[in-house]
Amino acid sequence: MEIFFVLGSPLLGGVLLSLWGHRKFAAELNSLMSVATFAAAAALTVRVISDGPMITPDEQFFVDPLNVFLVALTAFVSMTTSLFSRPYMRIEQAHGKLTDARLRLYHSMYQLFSFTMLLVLLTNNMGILWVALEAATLTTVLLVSLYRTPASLEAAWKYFILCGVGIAQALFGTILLYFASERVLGSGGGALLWTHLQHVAGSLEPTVMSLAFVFLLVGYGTKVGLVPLHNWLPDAHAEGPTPVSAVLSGLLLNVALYALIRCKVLVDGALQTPFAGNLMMGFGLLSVVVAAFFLSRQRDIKRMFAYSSIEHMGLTTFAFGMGGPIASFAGLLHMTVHSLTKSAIFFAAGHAAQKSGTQIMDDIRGLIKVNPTIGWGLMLGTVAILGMPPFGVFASEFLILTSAMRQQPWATPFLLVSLGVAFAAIFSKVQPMVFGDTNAKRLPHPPALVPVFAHLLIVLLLGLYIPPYLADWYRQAAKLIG
Amino acid sequence: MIDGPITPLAASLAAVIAWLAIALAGVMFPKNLRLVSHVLFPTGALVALALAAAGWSGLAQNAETLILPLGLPDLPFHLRMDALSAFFLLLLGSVTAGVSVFAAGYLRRGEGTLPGLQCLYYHVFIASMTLVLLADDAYAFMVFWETMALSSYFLVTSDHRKAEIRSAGFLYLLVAHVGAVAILLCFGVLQGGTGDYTFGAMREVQHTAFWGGIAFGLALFGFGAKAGIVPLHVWLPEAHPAAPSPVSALMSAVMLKTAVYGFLRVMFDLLDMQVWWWGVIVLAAGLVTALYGVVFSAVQSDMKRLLAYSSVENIGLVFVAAGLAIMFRAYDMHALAALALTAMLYHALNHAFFKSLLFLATGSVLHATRERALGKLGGLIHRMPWVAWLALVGTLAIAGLPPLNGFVSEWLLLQAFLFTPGLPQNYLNMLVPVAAAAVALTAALAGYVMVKFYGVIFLGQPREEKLAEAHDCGPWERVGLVWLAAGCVLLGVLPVYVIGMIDSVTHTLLGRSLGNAAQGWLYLAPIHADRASYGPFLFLVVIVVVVLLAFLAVRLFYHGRIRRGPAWDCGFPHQTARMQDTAEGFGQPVRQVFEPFFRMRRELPDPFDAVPRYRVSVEDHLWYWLYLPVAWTADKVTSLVTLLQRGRISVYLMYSFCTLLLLLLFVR
Amino acid sequence: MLPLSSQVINLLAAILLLLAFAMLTQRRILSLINLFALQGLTLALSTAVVAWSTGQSHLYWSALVTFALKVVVLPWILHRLIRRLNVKWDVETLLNIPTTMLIGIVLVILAFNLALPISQLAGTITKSTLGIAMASMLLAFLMMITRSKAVPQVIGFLAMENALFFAATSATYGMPMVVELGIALDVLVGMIILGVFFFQIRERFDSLDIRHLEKLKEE
Amino acid sequence: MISASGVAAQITELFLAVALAPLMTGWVNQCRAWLQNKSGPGPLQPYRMLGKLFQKESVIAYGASPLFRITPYILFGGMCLAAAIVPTLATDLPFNTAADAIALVGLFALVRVFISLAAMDIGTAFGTLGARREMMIGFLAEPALLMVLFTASLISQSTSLSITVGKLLQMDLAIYPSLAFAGIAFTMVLLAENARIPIDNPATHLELTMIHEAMILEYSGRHLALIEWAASLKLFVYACIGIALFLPFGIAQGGDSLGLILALPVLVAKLAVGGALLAVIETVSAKMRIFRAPEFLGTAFLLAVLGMLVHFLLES
Repeated sequence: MEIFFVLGSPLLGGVLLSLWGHRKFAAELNSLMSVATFAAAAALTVRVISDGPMITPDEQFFVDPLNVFLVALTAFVSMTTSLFSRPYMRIEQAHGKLTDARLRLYHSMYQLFSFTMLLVLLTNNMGILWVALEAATLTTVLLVSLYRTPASLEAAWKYFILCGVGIAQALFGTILLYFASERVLGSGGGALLWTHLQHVAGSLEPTVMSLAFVFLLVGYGTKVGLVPLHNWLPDAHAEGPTPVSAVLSGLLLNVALYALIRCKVLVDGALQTPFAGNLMMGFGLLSVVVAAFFLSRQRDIKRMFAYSSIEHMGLTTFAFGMGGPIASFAGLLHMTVHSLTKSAIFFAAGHAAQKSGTQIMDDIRGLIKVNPTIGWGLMLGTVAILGMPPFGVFASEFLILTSAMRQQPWATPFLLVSLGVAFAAIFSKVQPMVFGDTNAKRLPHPPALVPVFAHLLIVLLLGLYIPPYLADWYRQAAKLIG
Repeated sequence: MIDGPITPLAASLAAVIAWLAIALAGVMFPKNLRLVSHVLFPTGALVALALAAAGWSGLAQNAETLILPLGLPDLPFHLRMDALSAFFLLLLGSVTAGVSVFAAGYLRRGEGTLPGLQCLYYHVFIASMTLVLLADDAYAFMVFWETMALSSYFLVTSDHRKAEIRSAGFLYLLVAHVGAVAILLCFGVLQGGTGDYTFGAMREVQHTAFWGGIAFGLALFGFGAKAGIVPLHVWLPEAHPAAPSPVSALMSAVMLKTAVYGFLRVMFDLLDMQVWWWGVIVLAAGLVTALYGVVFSAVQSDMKRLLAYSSVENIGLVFVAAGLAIMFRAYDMHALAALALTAMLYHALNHAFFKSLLFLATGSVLHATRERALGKLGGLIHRMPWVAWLALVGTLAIAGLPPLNGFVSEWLLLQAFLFTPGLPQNYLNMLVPVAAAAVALTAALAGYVMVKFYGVIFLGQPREEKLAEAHDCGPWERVGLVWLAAGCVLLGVLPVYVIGMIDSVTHTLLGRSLGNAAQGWLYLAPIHADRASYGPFLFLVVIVVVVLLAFLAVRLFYHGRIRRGPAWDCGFPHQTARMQDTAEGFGQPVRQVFEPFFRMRRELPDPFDAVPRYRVSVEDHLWYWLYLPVAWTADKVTSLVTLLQRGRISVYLMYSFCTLLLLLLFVR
Repeated sequence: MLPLSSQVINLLAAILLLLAFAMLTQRRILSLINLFALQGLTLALSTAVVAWSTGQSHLYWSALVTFALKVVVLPWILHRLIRRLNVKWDVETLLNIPTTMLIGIVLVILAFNLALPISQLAGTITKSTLGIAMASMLLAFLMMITRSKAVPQVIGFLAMENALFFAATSATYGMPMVVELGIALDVLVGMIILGVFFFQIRERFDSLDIRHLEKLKEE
Repeated sequence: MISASGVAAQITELFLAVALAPLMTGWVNQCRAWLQNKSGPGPLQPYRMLGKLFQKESVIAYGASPLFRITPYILFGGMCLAAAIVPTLATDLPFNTAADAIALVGLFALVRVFISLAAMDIGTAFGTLGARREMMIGFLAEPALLMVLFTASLISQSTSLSITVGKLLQMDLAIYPSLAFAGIAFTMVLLAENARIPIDNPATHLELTMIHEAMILEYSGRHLALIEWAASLKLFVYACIGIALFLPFGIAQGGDSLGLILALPVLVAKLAVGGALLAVIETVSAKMRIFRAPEFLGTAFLLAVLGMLVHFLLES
């Protein structure tokens, strides 16, 4: 029942806002629908806590430990982001960057986007999962190109083509998956239902499954932003409106990775070899190293943090590829804390950019003087994303690195180097932005900083104390992933 | 949580909580200087005293553990207090007490960060250091370790409007972070694939020689980066001058010691093996660091940089002792290992006291004169007698002169060297005397450096007019300085008691302790009274008595007439204060003798110059041999990587196409 | 001796591959669109044949959808776009045609090799066509890489979609209906969005040459 | 462990040292005069000078701090302590347990630091110049001295001087190459530490070349007297160290008072010869430029370390 509320409210919101998206109260409505979504998700979570995993009668939707916390996370972040985007977009409008029509588009697409992502997470059907992910791409394409500037159009175009092609590979992978499963489960709708596949994974045809995984990896990997399929990511993050960058980094990448993990489980079941894991480890490590080196040349603040997203997604992929209870646990934890921290950073960075009227980091100076809260938000967020305790990112990195040291020692030098390089790059850029003297001006509307510090607070808590039920989900999910 | 009498561990935990409370109070009233400086900091000092007491009592008893309901789900924070932690807690508490009192008088309005925030960072800093010493699992250790680094970073950059201070802070945090990652990986090795990160579990793991070596290397790198082992010392001379003086005092006196603690913890407690050549490596690293530090501090012309380099030197000596201890232990010569270890711990303690004393003294000088450059100071002994005379104690102590504390640890160290002929390794027997010689040279150079430091700052004539209105430090500062100076003297005069404390540490780590062969508190005789003995108290008494006798005799048989007159100007009446020997001049012999150490650029005056000018700049070779190449390489790699993102969509499509094909072939 | 239906399907598959090559080498944009429509037609036909020969009723529907979408709607949209944007130019490729052909041959060989073991497993009457589907997908991919104008690139994208459809029908008798509808919807929406895009790109860069879209990059 | 005879020996030794030290200096100067074909002032000259200086009032520069005034006493006290540590007449000295060879070196360092600080106190160019040079000599000479003592300690397995001497006395008369090395090194250190040619010229009046004299340029009257006395004590103590380490025979073992009485003439004889040798060395060698001094002392340091290595190689 809750499931339908979770899916319904953003859908409804999308419809409503496509009508009234340009009105005065549109922003409030947007936030309202997101809050409703989150409330439904919370109810769903509570339900799951009380009586375990569930599945709808028609078997089309299901909730298990792996997706329940992602649903909660997605709903939460999209809620906070909508809260943040209320003043942010007002300021953008005041700066004359947006017309009413575009604002309407923005609001409705925002809702639809969160709908598609929740659909990806909740659906039981691998085909629908693909469809929803493609839809998510389409909505975000419109969001990225919102400003209609040449740069944003270019970014959106690249985003569309690259992800479209990628996702097409994923479709081929899905077809092969269906081809393999159909011979076990018989044709028809049942053959793509995860709940069924999961049980027969052992008897799926290995050769087909390995081939399928290659296509799925290339497909979904493009959306995760694994090097060398990542090229769309920095452009899209840098040119879209900040709330969109926040949800792209914080949610879309996670969701794509979620799809990839689902596939990995099946392939592992079929092959009984570390084939999939090795591929993921390779791509993950490559992404970490390359992204780390990309960081040091950046001039645009959002672009830089986009690369840092690639780095962290790579780390997470590496963790999942490594497998084992600790590593998978760490991977899930890292997904959570990264999406929270990174979106918080984007909020702060967005306001910082608005304050100094540019995204070029050399022109952003001394935030801590003009607006201490923004400055501290950015500083703390950066410190957190760089893996400094007591923030949660450190907890997951701790687990990943320490278990890598004994499971995959060959990888640790690369990780050591790239973490060092990333630290040097990001911190040397952020420090002068936060500290020092400045020449920034006031904003027409008060900035929204509650989301920033709410996120950072949660991340801080996760670094010091992980509530038992959350830990249980992580453990069960880790067991599921293997 | 605890029942019955308050255990030392509980007490120190309470101290931590109290500090955090103080920190929060500071945040509540960030602008209220009087509250912060006259209430919060003194309270913090009292808490520090309590912590020292807790450490003291913790030394006696055997290990005690506690588990906090925080941390990772399978890994709550484990705390444990054994003699080793207790000893370092004692160090931390006793030094911090002095520094906090000093800071109470030191804080001024309108200097960088708000006093409340400084109070926050400061107390979080010392609280996290305490927790580092108490941590008993890898996760807790790392969390507190990095919190320590972070809070000290904010302290260093508390005057963040200056660009060089920002860059110093950045360099510091970068090195600290890289080192921390290395330590983390070291713990990854130590847990031995069991997935259990408590130290208790790590102690049980049996390591192969290979993994043991890796763990050792990572530990040396990680903790060395924090302690400032050459070539990872570069952040030290940048960060210490940048920080406010009480902070530099704490960083150099206590924070470096936490690195020493971590190294000891790993090498003597967690790692189940010792190999003799590890000892050689540590010894060599220590020697290089010590010489490097002292030689560089001799040529500095900024008083805080000079002290920072001297910290590098002292840490080097500490690691020399550690190397000896590892060697001895590898050959199961536990009594001698205990001797070396005692020397090491004793020197750590001494350094904590005199280095913080000197840093605080420079702080007072800085406040009185707004000058850090040695070339613009001088003659302050007349203007600020308190600071000058207390600093003299620190100077003599750090120069390793009897009967003060610096000498005791050097004495123990040299004794340890004299025993090395026992080693069953001819190469080592040959190598060790050379090492002893290097240590002796370092000690002598330290004397040189300290004469320069003290003489140029406090003696002679003031080199600038403005020094005339320099004022002596206030009551709070005096209390702090006196406390630390008294510590120096007591540690020097009553070594038997101190060694009594250290014995419990060596006993827990090695199962053997030094004891004191010559009974009684008067004489210190580590192995046997015939072997060597030292009675600093007697030493002091005799000197004082003879001096007094001489004085009285002169007064008795002759007279005490004094006439004041001008100094002998050698027939050149126009001498000014500027014509005194400068700091650079004083460093010149060292520049001459140790030329190859430095990267020097001289501008010699031309005989025909109207205004002849002699300029010399001394730099660190390592920047050019190590760090710049690294940066250059990183830049090259970056520009290679950048080729991936040239903006051409067809090329991007090509990437994914090729990836696909490659993978397909890979599947075949 | 194969049954008639599978002979027909193989024939259609061959035609599909031929069309893929033709699109790869086609210079003129209008005929490119026509080729695309033709490919759609082939696809619909083969789907229908499969439906007829196997009696899978839902395949009729998907054949119908395919026909509607890929033979009628999309070509029509494309034609209108061409007319509205009056882009009558010839297509210029980044890679000269013979090289492209050679690469294409290599791809086909690779695809066949990959598909071989799988087709052995397939119990469908259309098993041998999976290789062709994969080949034409790779060819479409190649076409997207080599074209320097926006519209041909999109057509390549759609051709890839076709290939996937063909794979779905040939390897398995079509995906579940709900999935097929979803996919169709996505393709349609994507197409419309692209249409909107074309106009915006045009008004910003007054050209549809994607080589104008190379500003965002790392120095 | 403290015996009455020990205390007696200790006290006699101390007073003997304080009393004889100026005589030693005078004797060396007298020998130098003879070697230079002069008729010297006689070996008792230093006593007369001390007396004169004590009579005079002492003139102190305006900028002088209390440190400047207490330094002479500390110097004197430190040197007395040194004299008490070194076994000159008997090995059974209760004070030896309080300070061993390392402490002795530390004591010399303490004295050196104080006099350098005092020299910098006034803030004249020469004072600082002297202090700088003195410290340079110091940081080169101190390790060398330490190494010399280490060599002896390695042979005798003890850093306590009296025990070392006792061991050396008991050992049958064998040739110790290590000690030969150490002996040469020690002589060089002695020359440097006592402001002797070739490092420094005690008789010079040219400010630019002097080291020790430059430091005490500002002192006068009783302070100067104490410093001079301390200087001659230093020379005396060094000579005694050399004797104790390299030709220890004649030093009373344990607490026998007869040995004590016998030891005195032997010591005087040794000192006389030693002083004469010193004078010879000073006469035949020329003062070297200040920046040759590091090479000179570096050689000494090297020889001392070589001595230790030789000990490991040949004697253990």
